[in-house]
Amino acid sequence: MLTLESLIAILPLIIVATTAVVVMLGIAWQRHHAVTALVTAGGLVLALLSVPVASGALSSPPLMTMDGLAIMGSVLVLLCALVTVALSHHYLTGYIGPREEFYLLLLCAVTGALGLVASDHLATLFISLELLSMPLYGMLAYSFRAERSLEAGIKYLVLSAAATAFLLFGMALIYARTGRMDLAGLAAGLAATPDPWTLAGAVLMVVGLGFKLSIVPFHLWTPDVYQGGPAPATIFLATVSKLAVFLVLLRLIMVAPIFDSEWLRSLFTMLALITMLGGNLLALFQPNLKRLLGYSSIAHFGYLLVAIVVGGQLAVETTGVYLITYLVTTLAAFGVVTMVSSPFGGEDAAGLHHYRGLFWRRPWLAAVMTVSFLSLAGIPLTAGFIGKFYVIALGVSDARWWLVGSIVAGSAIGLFYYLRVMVTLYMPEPGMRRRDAVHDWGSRVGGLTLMVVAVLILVIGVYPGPVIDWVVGLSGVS
Amino acid sequence: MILVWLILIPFLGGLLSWQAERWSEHAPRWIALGTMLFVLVISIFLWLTGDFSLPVDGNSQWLLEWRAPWIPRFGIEIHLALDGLSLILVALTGFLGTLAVLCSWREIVQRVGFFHLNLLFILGGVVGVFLALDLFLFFLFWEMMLVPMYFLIALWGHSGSPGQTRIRAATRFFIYTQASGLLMLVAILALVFVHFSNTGELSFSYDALRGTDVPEPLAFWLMLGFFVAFAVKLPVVPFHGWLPDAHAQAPTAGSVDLAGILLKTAAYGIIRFALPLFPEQSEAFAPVAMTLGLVGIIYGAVLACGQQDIKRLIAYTSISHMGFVLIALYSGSELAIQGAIILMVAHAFSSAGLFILSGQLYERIHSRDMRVMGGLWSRIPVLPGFTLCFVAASLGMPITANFVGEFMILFGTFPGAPVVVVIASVGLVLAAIYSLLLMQRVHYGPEYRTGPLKGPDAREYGMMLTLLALTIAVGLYPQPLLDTTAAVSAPIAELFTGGADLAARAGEVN
Amino acid sequence: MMAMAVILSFLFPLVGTLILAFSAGRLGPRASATVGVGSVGLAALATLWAVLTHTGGSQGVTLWNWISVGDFQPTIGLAVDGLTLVMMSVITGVGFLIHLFAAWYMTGEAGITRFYAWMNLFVFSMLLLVLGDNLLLLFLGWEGVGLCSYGLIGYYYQNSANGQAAFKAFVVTRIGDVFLALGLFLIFMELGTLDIATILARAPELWEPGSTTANLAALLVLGGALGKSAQVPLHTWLPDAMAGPTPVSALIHAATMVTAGVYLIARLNGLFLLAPDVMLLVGVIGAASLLLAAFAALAQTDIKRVLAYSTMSQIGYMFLALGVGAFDAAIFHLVTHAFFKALLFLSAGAVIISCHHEQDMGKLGGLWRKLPVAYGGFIVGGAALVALPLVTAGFFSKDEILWQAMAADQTGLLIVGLLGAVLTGLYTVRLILGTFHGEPGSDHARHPEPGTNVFTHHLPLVVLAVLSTFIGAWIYPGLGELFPQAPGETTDSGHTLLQVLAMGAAIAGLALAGWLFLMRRQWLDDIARKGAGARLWTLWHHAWGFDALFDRVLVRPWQWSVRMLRFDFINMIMNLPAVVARVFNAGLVRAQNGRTRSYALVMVFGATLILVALALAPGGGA
Amino acid sequence: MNGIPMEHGLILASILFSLGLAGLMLRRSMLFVLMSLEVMLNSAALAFVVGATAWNQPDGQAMFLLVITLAAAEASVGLALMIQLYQRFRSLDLDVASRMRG
Repeated sequence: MLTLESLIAILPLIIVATTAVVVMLGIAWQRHHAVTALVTAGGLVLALLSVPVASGALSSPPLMTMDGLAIMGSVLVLLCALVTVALSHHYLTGYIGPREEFYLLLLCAVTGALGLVASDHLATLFISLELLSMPLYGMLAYSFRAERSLEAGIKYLVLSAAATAFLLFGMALIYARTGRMDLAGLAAGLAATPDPWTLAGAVLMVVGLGFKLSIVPFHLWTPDVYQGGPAPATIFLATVSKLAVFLVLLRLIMVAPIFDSEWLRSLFTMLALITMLGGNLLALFQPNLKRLLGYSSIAHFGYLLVAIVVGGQLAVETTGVYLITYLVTTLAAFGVVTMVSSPFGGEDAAGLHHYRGLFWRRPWLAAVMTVSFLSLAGIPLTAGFIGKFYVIALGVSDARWWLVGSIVAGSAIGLFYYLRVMVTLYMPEPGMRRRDAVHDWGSRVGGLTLMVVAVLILVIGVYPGPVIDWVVGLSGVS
Repeated sequence: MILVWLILIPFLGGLLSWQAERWSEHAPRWIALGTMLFVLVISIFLWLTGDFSLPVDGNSQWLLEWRAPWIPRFGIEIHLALDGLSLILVALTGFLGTLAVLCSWREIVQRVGFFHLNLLFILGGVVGVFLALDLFLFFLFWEMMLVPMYFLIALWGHSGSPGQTRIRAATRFFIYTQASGLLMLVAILALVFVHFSNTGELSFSYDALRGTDVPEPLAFWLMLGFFVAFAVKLPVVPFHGWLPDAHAQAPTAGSVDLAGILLKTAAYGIIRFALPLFPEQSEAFAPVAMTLGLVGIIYGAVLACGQQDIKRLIAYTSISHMGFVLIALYSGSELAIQGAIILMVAHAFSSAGLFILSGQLYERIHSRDMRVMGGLWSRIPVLPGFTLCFVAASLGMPITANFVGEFMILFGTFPGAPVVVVIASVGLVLAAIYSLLLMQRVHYGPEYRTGPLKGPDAREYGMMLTLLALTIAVGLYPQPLLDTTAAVSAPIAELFTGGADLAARAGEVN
Repeated sequence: MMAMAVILSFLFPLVGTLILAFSAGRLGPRASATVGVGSVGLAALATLWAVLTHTGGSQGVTLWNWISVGDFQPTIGLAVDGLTLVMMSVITGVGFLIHLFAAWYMTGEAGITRFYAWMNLFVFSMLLLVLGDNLLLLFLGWEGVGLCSYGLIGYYYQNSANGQAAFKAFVVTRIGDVFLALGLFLIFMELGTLDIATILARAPELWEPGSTTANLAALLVLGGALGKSAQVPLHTWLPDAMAGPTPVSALIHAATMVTAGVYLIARLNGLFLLAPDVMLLVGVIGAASLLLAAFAALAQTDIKRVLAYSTMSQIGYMFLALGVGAFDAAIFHLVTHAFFKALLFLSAGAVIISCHHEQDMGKLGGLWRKLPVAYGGFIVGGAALVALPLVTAGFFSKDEILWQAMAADQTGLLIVGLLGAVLTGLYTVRLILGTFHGEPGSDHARHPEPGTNVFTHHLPLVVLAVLSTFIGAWIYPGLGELFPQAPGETTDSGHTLLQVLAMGAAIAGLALAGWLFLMRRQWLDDIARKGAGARLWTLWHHAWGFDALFDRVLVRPWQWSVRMLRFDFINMIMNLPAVVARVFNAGLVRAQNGRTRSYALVMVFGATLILVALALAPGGGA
Repeated sequence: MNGIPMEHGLILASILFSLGLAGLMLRRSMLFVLMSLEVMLNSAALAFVVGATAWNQPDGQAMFLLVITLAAAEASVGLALMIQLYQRFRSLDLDVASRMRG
C-alpha cells in the first residue's frame, strides 16, 4: 500500500516533479532565464540531497523499489541533469526564442528517468520510459527553426514511438503468457517448459530498449539525432536517457527470471559484438564531431553490454563504474562542443574544422577535450581506462573470450578516430572559417562545471578507489 | 621514496617547462635538460652506491622497493622496485633523455614548451615502466607513454613519402601498441583471476602472480598475450609495420627515444614479466620466438638495404638488431641474456647516434632522401667520421659495445641452438651490407651538390663524442654493466634450464 | 720490460690515430705526416726493443678482463712469442717504411690526415691481431683491419667505383669473418675457452684426430682465413682493392693484412693438425689460388692488378705450405713476401706518381732510364718474386715450401708449386718489360717526374730492396721450435734434387718469358687477339670469371630480393585489417542514408532476424 | 471463458502490429506514419486486453488506458512536429527530412 513512509523513498522524484510544476508556473507568471535555470538547478540539488533520506526509507511504494541500483541511478541522473542545466544555461544564453521551456522539459524527463531507474513493474517501466522520451522529442526539436533540429526531433519521435510499440507488444506477450507484470514475478505463471511466446516477448522488449541504447542494428537514428539536436538536448540524451534505460535493462536481466535464458545471453553476446565493432567502424572517417560522438556512444554501450551478458554482482559493479566513467567523459566532450557552439545561434559548431588549432587559442578548453577523448579511448590515468578495465576484467572473469577480443579490436579501431580528433586540436591554425568559444568561457557557470567534470575524469582515472567503493556499496540488487 | 621521485621528476619537469615557455624560448629547454640530468644523476648515484651481487636466500632481489595501496578493490598497489636491470635502463633513459633535449635544441622552434612537456612525459612513463612491479601499474605506464609519443610524432614530425603523413605514422604507432597492450591487459587480468580462484586473493602483485599455477592451454595463451604486446614494441616481424614510419617521421628526439628506449621497454618486459610468469610456456615457445627473431634479423636487414630514406634505413636496422635480442632472451643462456642487455644499451647508443646524425644532416640539407646525398664527406667536416663510427658500431665492429652484445648473444645461444646462430650470423654479413650502404650513399661517391656545409657546433660535437665514448667504453669494458645485471639474468636463464632438468628427469623416469 | 715495449708498440699508433682523428683538420699536411709516420716509427722502435728483450718462450700480459660471465672469460691480454715478434716486426718495420714512402706518395692529396689516421689505426689493429692471447681479441684486430682496409680502399671516395671496391672488400671478407666467428662459437662450446694456448692444449685432449668436431672447427677457421687472405673462392675483392692509394696496397693488401689468414692457421696449428682432411684442403686451396692467380696475373694490363694477383698467388704458396704442415715455411715466405712485395708495390707507386697516376702497362713503357730507383726496385723485387736462386730472399722461402711439399709426399702440390714458379717468372718479366721497356704508351710515360726525396722516396725502396735479397732470408730467425715438426725436418733425402728443380723452374720461367716476350712478341699478340687465344686471354683477364659467377649467383638474386621486398609485403599483409575496416565502414555508412523509413526498415529487419533465429533455435531457444 | 483462445487474440494483435510496421516502412507521408504508429500501439494495447481477459485480471485493462494516453500524447507531439515539417518543407513527405546522413 502507498503510505507516507513509502513516499519518502521516492522523495527525489517528487521534488523534481514539484520543481517542474514550479518552473511551469514561473514561466506562466514571468519569463526569466537565469531564475528559471537557478530554480531548476536548485530543485535538482535538493533532490540530490534528499537521496540519502530516500535511501533510508523502510519501504518502497508499490511498483517501485529503492534498492542500491536505483539510488546509484538516481544520483547519476541528477548529477548529469545538473551538469546539463549548467551547460544549457550557457548554451541558451545565445538562443533567440523562448528559453525557459527547455528547463521544464528537462525536469519532466528527469522525473521519468528517476522513475525508470526505480521501476519494479512493467507499468512503471513503461510510463517512466515514456515520461523520459516525450520531453526529449521537444528538447531535440527545441530549436525547430533550424532544419536539422526539427529533423532530429521527427526522426527520434517516429522511431522512438515504433520502439515503444515493440516494447509494449513484448510486454503484452509476456503478460499474456505469465499474467504478471512485476519484474520479480514475471515467471511465476510460467510452466516448467520454456515458452517461445514469452521469449519472443522478451526479444521484443530488448528491441525496444535496445533502440534507446542504440544497440546495432537499432542504432541508425543515433548519429542523425545527436547531430541535429541542440547540444544540451544531445547531452541529456547521451547521458541521462541512456543511463536510465541501461539500468532498467540490467534490472530486467538480473531480476526477471525469463530474461535469465542462455539463448538471450547468446543474443546479447551477438548484439554486443556487432555493436562494439559497428559503432567504432561507423565513426572512422566521420568529420562531424557530434555524429562521431554518437557513433562512439554506440560502441561504448556495446562494451557495456558485456555486463548484461555476464550478469552477477561484478556485472552490476562494472555497470556502475563504467557508467560513471562514460558519463563524465561524455559530459566533458559534449560540454566542449556546447562551449564552442553556444555564443552563436543556428547550427552547432560540430564540424571538426572548427576545432583545428583550438589548443593554441583556448588551451584549457582543448585540454578538457583532450582529456575527454583520451578517456573515451580508454587511455590510462583517465576515467575511461578504469571503465574499460572493469569491462575487460568482467569479460575475462567469465571467460567470454569473444567479447574480450572484440573489445580489444573495437578499442583499436576506436583509437583511430579519437586520435584524429585529438590531433586536430593541436594542428596549426588553418585559414578556414571557424567558430570559437567566448573569451571568458572559463569563468561562467557552464565553463566551471566543465572544468570540474574534466578534473573528475582525471581524478577517477588516477584514484578510482572512492568511486569504486561507492558503487560496490550500492551494487546489491534486491 | 626515491623511486617515486624518479618517476615524478620528469612529469613535474614537463609541466614546468610547458609553462616556462612564457618566460623565454630557451627556458623550457634548460628546464628539460636539468630535469633529465637530474634523473641521470640520481640513477648514477644509485648505481655507484648499490650492491648488485646475487641475493642471498631470504634477501630481497630488489635494491630499492616502495609500495602503497592504490585500488584495494582489486588488490592493486603502487609497487615500485629497482634492481640492476631497471637501474641500467633508467640511467639509459636519463642519458638519452638528455640527448633528446639537446638534439632538439635547434630543430624544434615552434611550441617549445609543449614539445618538452611531451618529451618529458614520455621519459617519465618509460621510467615508470622500468620501475613498476605491480602488473596494473606496469600496464598503466606502458600505455601512458604512448600519448605524448603520439603528439611528438604527429605535431613535430616530418612529413614522409606521399600519402604517408606524420599523423598517419603516429596513429599507426599508437594503434599497434595500444591494441597489443590491451591483449596484455587481458592476459594480466586472466592471470589475476586464475590466481584469485586458486588462492582467493585478488592481487596484481608480481611476486604473488609469479608462482600462479595456470591450467595448461590457458597458460600458453596468456603467455602469448604478453608476448604479442612485447613483440609489437620490440618489434618482431610481422608486427613491425609501425616502426619504420614512426621512426622516419618522428622528430630527431622522438626517433632517439623510440629506438633508444621505447624498444627496450619491450625487451625489459620479456625479461621481467613474460619469462618469469610463464617459464614453461616460454620454453616451449622458444623455438617459435627464435624463428621470429631470425626472420626479423634477415627481413629487417633486407628491407634496410632497399630504403631511400635514411631514417627508414636506420629504423629497419633496429628490427634486425632487436631480432638478436629476441633470440637471446629465449635462449635460456645467461651469457646470451647478458649479451642481450649489453646489446640493448649498445643499440641505444648507436641508433641514437645515427638518428642524431641524420637529424643534423637534415638540418643542413633539409632532406632525408639518400638519393640527394652523396659525396658529403668533402662538404661537411667531422660528421662523416662520426657517421662511420656509428655505422661501424651498427654493423657490430669489435671495440664497440654492439660487438660485445651480439657476440655474447651468439656465444651464449650456440650450444643450445647452433642452427639459429648459424642463420643469425648471416645477419652479421647483412649488417655490413646495410651499414656500409648508408655510408656509401650518403658520404661517398660524387657530390650531389657542391658547396661546403657547416660543421658541428660544440653541442653537436659533444653529443656525438659522448655517445661514441660510451659505445667504445662499453665495448672494451662491459664488466660494470654485466656485474650490475648478473643478479637479474642468472635467474632468468635458470628458468629454462630448470625445465630442461625436469625434462631430463622425466626421461629418466620413463 | 718486454711487456712495456709491446704495449708501447701498439699504443703509439693508437695515440697517433686519436691525435689525427680529433685534430679535425687543424693539422697541416706536414704535421699529419709527421704524426702518422712518427707514431709507426716509434712503434717499430718499441718492437725492436721487445725483440731485443724477448727471452724466448711465450710471455703474456693481461691488461684487463674484457668480459666475464660464467665460463666466458676473454681478456684483453697479450701473448708474445717468436711468431708474434716476427709478425710485429713485419708490421711495424715494413709498415714504417711504407708510411715513410707514403709521405712522398701522398704529397698534395686532400685528406692526408684521414689517410694517416686510417693507416695508424690499421697498424694498431694489426698489432692487436697478432698480439691477442685469445681468439676474441684476435677477432677484434681481425675486424679492425678489415674496417681500415675498407676506409683506405675507399680513400678516393668521390669516385663511386672506389667506394664499391671498398664495399666489396669489406663484405666479402666479412663473409669469411662470419665463418671464423662460427668457428669461435664452436670452439668455445666444445673447449670452454677462447684462450689460444689453452685451446691448443685442450683440443688434442678432447678431440680425436679427424673427428667431425675438429674438422668442422678447423674448416670454419679456414673460412675466415680464406676471406682475409684472398684465397679461392673468397678472393675476388683483392684485385678491386687496388683502388686504394698504392702504399695502402703495399701495407694492407700485400705485406700484412692479407697474410693474417696465414698467421691465423699457423697460430692454431694444433687445431689443424687434428683435422688432416682440412689440412689437405688448405693445401689444395693454396695450390688452386696459386695457379689461378698466376694465370690471371699474366693477362692484366694494370700494374697494380698484376701485383695483386701475384700477391694472391704467393699467399697460395703460403697456404700450400700450411697444408703440408710446414708452418715455419709459410711464415718464412710470409716475411720475405712482405719485403719484396712491399718493394714491388712501392716501386709501382713511384712509377704511378711519376707518371701522373698512370698505371696501365699499355700506356707506360720505356721508363727504365728515367726512373732508375723504381726500376731498381722492380728488378730486385721481381727477382725475389721469381725466386732467383741464391741471391734473393724469395728463393729461400719458396724453396723451403716446395721442399716441405715434397717431403710430405704431396707430389701434386709440388708440381703445382713448380708450375707456379714458372708462371711467376712469366708474369714478372711481362710486368717489368711492359712498364720499363719498349716504347712509352703516353705522354705521361714520356715525361715522368721521378721522385727525388732521398728520405721519403729512395730510403724505403733501398731498404726494402736490401731486405729482398738473401739478407732478408738471413735475418729471419726461424720458428721451427714453436711449431709441430714439419715433414721436411725428419728427412733430407731429395732436398738437393728439389733445389735443383726449384732453381730450374725459376730460371725456366725467366727463360721462357725472355723468349716469348722478347723474341716472339708478335706471335704472342696474334694468339691473344683471336679465336681460342682471345677467349683464354679474356678468361684470365677476368680471373676465370669468378666475379661474373658471384654476380649471377649471389649479387643479382640479392638485389632482386631487395627490390622485391622494398615495399615490405609482410607489413602490407598486416595492413589488411585496416582495409577490411575501411570496407566495412563504407558499407555501414551507406546505411546511414538519413531516411527515417529505411532506419525503421533496418530496425524491423533486425528484430525479425532475431525472432526468426529464436524460432529456428532448438527447443524454441530456451 | 468466452470461447476465444488467447492465441487467436495474440495472433490478431500480431497481425495488426505487422500492418502498422508495414505502414511505417512503406508510407512516405508523416500523417500516415503517425497513423501506423497508432495502429502499432493499439495492437499492443489489444494484446494487453487479451492477456487481461485470459488471466481475468484488471492489470491489463489498466495498461490499456495507459497506452491510450500515451498514444494520444505521442500523436499530439507528432502532429505538432508535422506542422513544423510542413511549414519548413511545404511537404509532408518524411523523406525530405533527410539532410543528415553519413
